[in-house]
Amino acid sequence: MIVNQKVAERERSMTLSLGKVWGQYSIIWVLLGIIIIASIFLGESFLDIQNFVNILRNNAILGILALGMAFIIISGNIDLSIGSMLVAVGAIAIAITNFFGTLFNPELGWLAIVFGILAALICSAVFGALSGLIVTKGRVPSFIVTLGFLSIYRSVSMYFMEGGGFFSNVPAFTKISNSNLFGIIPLPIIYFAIIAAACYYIAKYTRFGRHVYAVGSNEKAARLSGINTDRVKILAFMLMGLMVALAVIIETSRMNSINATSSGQGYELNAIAAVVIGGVAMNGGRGSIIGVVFGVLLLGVISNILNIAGVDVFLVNAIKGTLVVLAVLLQRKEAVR
Amino acid sequence: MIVNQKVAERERSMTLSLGKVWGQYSIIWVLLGIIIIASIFLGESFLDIQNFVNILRNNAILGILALGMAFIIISGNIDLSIGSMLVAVGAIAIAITNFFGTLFNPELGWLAIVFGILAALICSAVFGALSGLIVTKGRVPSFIVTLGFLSIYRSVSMYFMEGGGFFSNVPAFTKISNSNLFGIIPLPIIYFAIIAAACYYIAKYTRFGRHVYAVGSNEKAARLSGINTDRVKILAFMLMGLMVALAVIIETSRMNSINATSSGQGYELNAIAAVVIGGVAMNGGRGSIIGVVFGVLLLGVISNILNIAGVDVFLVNAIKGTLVVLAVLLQRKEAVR
Amino acid sequence: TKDSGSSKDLIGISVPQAPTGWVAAVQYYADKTAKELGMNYKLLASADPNEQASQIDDLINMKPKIIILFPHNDQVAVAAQKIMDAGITLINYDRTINPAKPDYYLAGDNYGIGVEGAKYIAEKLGNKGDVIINGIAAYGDAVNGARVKGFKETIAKVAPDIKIIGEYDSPNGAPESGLKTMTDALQANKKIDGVFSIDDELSVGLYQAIKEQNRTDIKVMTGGGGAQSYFKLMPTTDIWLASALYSPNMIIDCVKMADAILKGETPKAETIVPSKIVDKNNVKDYIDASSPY
Amino acid sequence: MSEYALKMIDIDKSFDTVPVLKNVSLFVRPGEIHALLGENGAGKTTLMNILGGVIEAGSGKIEIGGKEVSIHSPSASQHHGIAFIHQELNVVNDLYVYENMFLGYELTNKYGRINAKDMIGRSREIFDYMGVKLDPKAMVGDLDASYKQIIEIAKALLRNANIIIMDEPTSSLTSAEIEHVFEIMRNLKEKWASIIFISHKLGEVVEICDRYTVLRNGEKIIEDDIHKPEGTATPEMLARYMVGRDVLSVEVYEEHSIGEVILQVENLSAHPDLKDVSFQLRKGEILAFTGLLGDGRTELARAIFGDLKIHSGSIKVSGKKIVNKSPEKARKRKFGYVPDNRKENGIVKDLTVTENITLSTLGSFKKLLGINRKKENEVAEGFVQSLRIKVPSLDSYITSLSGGNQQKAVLAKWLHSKPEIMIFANPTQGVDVGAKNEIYAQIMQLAKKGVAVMVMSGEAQEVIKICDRVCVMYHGEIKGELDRTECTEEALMILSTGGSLN
Ligand SMILES: Nc1ncnc2c1ncn2[C@@H]1O[C@H](COP(=O)(O)OP(=O)(O)OP(=O)(O)O)[C@@H](O)[C@H]1O
Ligand SMILES: Nc1ncnc2c1ncn2[C@@H]1O[C@H](COP(=O)(O)OP(=O)(O)OP(=O)(O)O)[C@@H](O)[C@H]1O
Ligand SMILES: [Mg+2]
Ligand SMILES: [Mg+2]
Repeated sequence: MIVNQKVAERERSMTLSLGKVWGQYSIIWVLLGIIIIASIFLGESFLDIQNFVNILRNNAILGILALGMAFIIISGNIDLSIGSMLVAVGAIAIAITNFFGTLFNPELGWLAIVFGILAALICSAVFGALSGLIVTKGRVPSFIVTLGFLSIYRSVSMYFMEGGGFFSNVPAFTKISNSNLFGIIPLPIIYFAIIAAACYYIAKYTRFGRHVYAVGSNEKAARLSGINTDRVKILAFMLMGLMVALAVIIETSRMNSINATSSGQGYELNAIAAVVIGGVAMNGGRGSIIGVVFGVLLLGVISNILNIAGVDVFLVNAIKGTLVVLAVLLQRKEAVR
Repeated sequence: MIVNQKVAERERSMTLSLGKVWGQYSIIWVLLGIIIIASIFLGESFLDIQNFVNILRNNAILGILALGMAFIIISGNIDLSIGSMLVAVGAIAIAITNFFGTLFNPELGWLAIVFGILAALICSAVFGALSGLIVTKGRVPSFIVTLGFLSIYRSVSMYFMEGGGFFSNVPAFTKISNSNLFGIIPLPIIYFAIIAAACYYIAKYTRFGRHVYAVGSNEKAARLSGINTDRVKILAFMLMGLMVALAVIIETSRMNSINATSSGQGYELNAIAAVVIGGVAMNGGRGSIIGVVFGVLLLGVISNILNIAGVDVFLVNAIKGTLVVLAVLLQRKEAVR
Repeated sequence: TKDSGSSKDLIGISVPQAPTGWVAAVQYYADKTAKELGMNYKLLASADPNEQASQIDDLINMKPKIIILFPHNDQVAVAAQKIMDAGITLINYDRTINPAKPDYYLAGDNYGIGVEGAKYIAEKLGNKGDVIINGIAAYGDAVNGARVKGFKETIAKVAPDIKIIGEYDSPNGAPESGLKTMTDALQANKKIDGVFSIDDELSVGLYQAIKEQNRTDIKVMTGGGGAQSYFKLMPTTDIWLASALYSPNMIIDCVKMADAILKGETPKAETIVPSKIVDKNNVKDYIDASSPY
Repeated sequence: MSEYALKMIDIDKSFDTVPVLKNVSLFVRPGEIHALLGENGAGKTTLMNILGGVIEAGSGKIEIGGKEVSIHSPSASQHHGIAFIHQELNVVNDLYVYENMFLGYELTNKYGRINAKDMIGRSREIFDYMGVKLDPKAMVGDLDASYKQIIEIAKALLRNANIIIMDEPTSSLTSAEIEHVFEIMRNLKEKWASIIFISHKLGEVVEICDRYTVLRNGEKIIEDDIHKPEGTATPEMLARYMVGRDVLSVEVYEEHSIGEVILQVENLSAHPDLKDVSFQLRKGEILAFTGLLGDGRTELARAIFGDLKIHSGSIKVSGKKIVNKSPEKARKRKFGYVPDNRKENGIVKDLTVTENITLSTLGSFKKLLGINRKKENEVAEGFVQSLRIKVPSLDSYITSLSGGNQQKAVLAKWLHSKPEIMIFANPTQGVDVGAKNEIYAQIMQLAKKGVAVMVMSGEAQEVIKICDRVCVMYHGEIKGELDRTECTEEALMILSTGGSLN
């Protein structure tokens, strides 16, 4: 009884801590600031429901990848391979879907798609586990392992796709991404929302989530607390893999295809950028899923603004780079622990 | 393998530690192994003095960048901007050289070149200092800061160079790289050797070098020891900048030009890969310059072998990636501290 | 300025981001021409097909009259179809968007670059000898793949005695990349008669390697695109350096086409600009000191 | 020349509006050893952090040698002649011992080249002087906590400082080394240096200090001489000032029944520092392991808990041979381990107090697919009360706790895991006198419930207080075994220095 009372008291003290809210979510203010400024300068071509829908839809894929990357980075690792893993997994998804698509009669197109999706999920989990195993059991830094896989997935995809692309033959496949809920909300936005909620739950309310933070913050102490740190890291890589599969299903469906050379280029850097902008520490141990979601939105809004403003095509990246650095600079910094 | 691990744990003294020699320099054995295997399979088209000269010359630029990157990573940071910084600095060097080249009479071409080189060194030191300042005083992770500058330098260079290239008009400029010592050793190899020796000395025998390790290993302890940790990091970024200037002088001289779009693409990842293959810890605090030099050579030799062997163009990167990961996997791992 | 009230109509231009001088030149000329014509335009560059699809969404939302699309590759077809579905006129530049059918199509001939290169090499080598291929797989199927295919198929047809003794790949089109790859390629092949390269800037590096290694066996080398830095080399050497022209300023015609459409004209629905060979015999007609590319 | 070498006047400090120092003043004379005392969380470290430039005071002023100074950084503090031995180890694991010793003060030749030889020589001198066998060229990361603490002390001694802050310098040392440290302190005193000495070992305080200042809840309670005409201060008296009531007289050992053998270690060799160790542990037994620096205690604990690879020998639990391949396996076999060096091995700095306490036992907070956070907080609150952990709130980061309170949180983590075999390495490191007794009581509780307990401790007092039996280790071997009844400080000393009884 007394205990409960005390707990309640202390919980209250948590919610009231202004410093904490501002610290964790100062990115929201930065984002709001940017939106307000953009609204003033760009007017309704920016401040338009359809435009915000576009921003969300266009960044759903990056967002899903960033969510997976958040777990990787919080656990103290990095994954540079996701852009090309996405190509490999996408190719597998389409190949399997097409294979069963020609095998079954047309009404069973959805079943072919289900097989394609399952294949993507399984392969990507295996790919993730492979990276995780080499990182943990082989004690090779994740930077090098995944840099290697970056080359490997891309290169092998190019080999099998002969440098070109795979296109889906099953008509229903494009429906996955190119449909709207209630006729207005594109499905990718819904997917992103659901996945973000799931990641939030995993990070905050599951053992695995807690272990990811512990391993990233102090691996030695985590190990001595009886945590199987290798398993946690491998699971994080597998989760990243699953996110790649989900992202690529959305992407291939949107484009009805995947291309060996041009798809997925630079996705890893964008995902990492979103994660770090969202306040996750590059050294691991610290960060929140909510922050990451806002990091994604911030990047998306900045791109969108620059597109609408029609900045000089050679300068646009300079401005984007500057805005990104400024956005992080403006955020309140947590004290070093 | 296991035996060596035990040895490493037992030996607390640096000089006698067998495990340590193997740990720091096991990359040499891996490199030797690769060279021997390649010699057997490729014969004299690989095992040829000229080929080794080529490898060294072709990797001098990467090598110089990797040396700078080593200090950055040991200090606990990362610099993704070097590839595009190289373009910006190269453009400045050529522009200044050309400017003075047309101002002076032809005999004074060398003076124009000196001015060009000085401009490159000064600009790159300033660029480095700028990254360092934002990282330290602004407390923005170096990953984000330098990712921003990666966009900024490239984009601004494209703007000023209109997406094209700059060519040097001062004939002597190409001499810097395209001359041989004693008629056989290309100068870039000499430059790389001198710079590597200097870096070795800095890392090992100067206070700055020692402080770089301390800051990367335990920043708080370093600060509590009275070290100005911000200054150490800023200096590391400036040193990286200087290395970029030296690299770009060699590169622009070799090609007699610099190109806004294609020059320097991916140099940052290659430099980081060389550094990590060379045994530097991604989290900072650990690594040796000798290791980095061998990391550069290992990457260079692998590329060379794959080109000479004439591997399928689509698969070459897969094999390269696999070999890189294997090379690191085979190295003896130091115990985690 | 020189408009007819139509200048208020927005033109969207979507291009890939420039990993190469050639694409950068497309951006440059598109921007320049649109400015000169006093158009109201938005020029957007994208890093990958998915981003291009996103930018197309952004553009459609701005309600332009015409979109000029220089796609990454066929993948952009779904997005391109959306443009036309939204009632916007689509001008497709250079690379195809199968299976979508654009309103207008203007392109160079990537396959033709390979064909012209093969014919040139066959002629200079008298239909026999050993050649190597230098490609850039990262440029993708639409560019690299088509050019290499054109070369191989043509060689097999016109000069079956020419042997392809090696195929090399550079990570990108930078001369430095070509230089490194070629150094190793020369090391691996002690006698080479001809070199087929898919890109002029790459060829600049290939040539540098040949010079550095003091090789005299190579008689002919091609390129593709039309880079001034490569043109400048042509008259300076005995090696037959050639470029299969594929000018980035074809985009100028595209932009002009858009202007014409706004003015109510109906241009030709499909234009394929054939590839032309430039070598030391005719290069002075193509040297343009003011071109950035 | 001022009467005081150092004056800290009316220092205030709050964290997030919670005041931790209220108008505290500290006056230290030249050539004195001044004890700064107080319960866990009283504010001692905070006060010293202000002096050391680690954090800034809310208000108040500092005078050194009669002149007011402002200290905004550790380097500024060092410029004023202050050396600081921190409570938590702050060594650079990736540098050699001698490099750590001279960090920021490297010796160079006139061209700026680092002079390793001189630094190694000077380090060796000081280690000889302190009587420790430590190679200056050892990699610090390979050393265990006691050696790291020696390095911190030696490093401060090298600086020729006027004012030396020692924040619990002896918490992981054993009596022999402590004696050496005291000797050095006395020498420094002769040279007119001032030392601020923080310790929870009040016996030491009375032995070495001249004056003392006591803080309670961030307020200064008293400042006085240790030796006064009317008599010398006693530990009991100091403890009363700290806590506000009597504590020391409590007898902690309680009789309890000892069951059958649960753990059998036979001829265990692991690290080069651990050779051929055999012993048996019974249910409900408290078996202590003691010895001097480098005796292999830590290695023994780590080997049993699966954190160190075993070379030879065997471990049996209830007669069955087991191999703990990892700490995870050990935890699942109902082993528990409170490690030493809590900063590196014990706490997870980015987790909250609750999260640290429940880290090993998350499996027991199941709710649907996840964790029952409410239940977690209840358990943590239970420990906060029973161990009297002083916390700003349960979801404060663990690093916002004082050292002793962090230690209690680490203990709580393992107490909650309900182990059958519990290993404590230096369990009361940095814990104040009152709380020590509570921790001993907890250990007694465990024993009474039949848990087999191993306590690795270098503190003879502690061993004598709680153990049923003690194994004395020397250079990686068990040198002798004493029953509770035979266990005296003298006997322990003889065995742990390599001698034998009778
Ligand atoms: N309820 C859960 N929620 C989230 N993650 C979980 C959950 N249960 C387990 N995990 C994760 O999956 C991993 C494997 O789970 P498992 O049940 O095997 O753990 P364990 O180490 O065996 O724990 P226990 O000692 O309770 O059996 C754990 O390390 C943890 O990270
Ligand atoms: N960073 C922080 N944020 C919030 N509160 C803090 C912080 N650091 C210390 N405190 C609080 O300040 C109080 C004093 O802590 P301090 O470390 O000075 O205690 P101490 O006297 O050194 O205790 P110990 O004997 O346990 O080392 C404690 O209650 C602690 O919780
Ligand atoms: Mg303290
Ligand atoms: Mg289990």
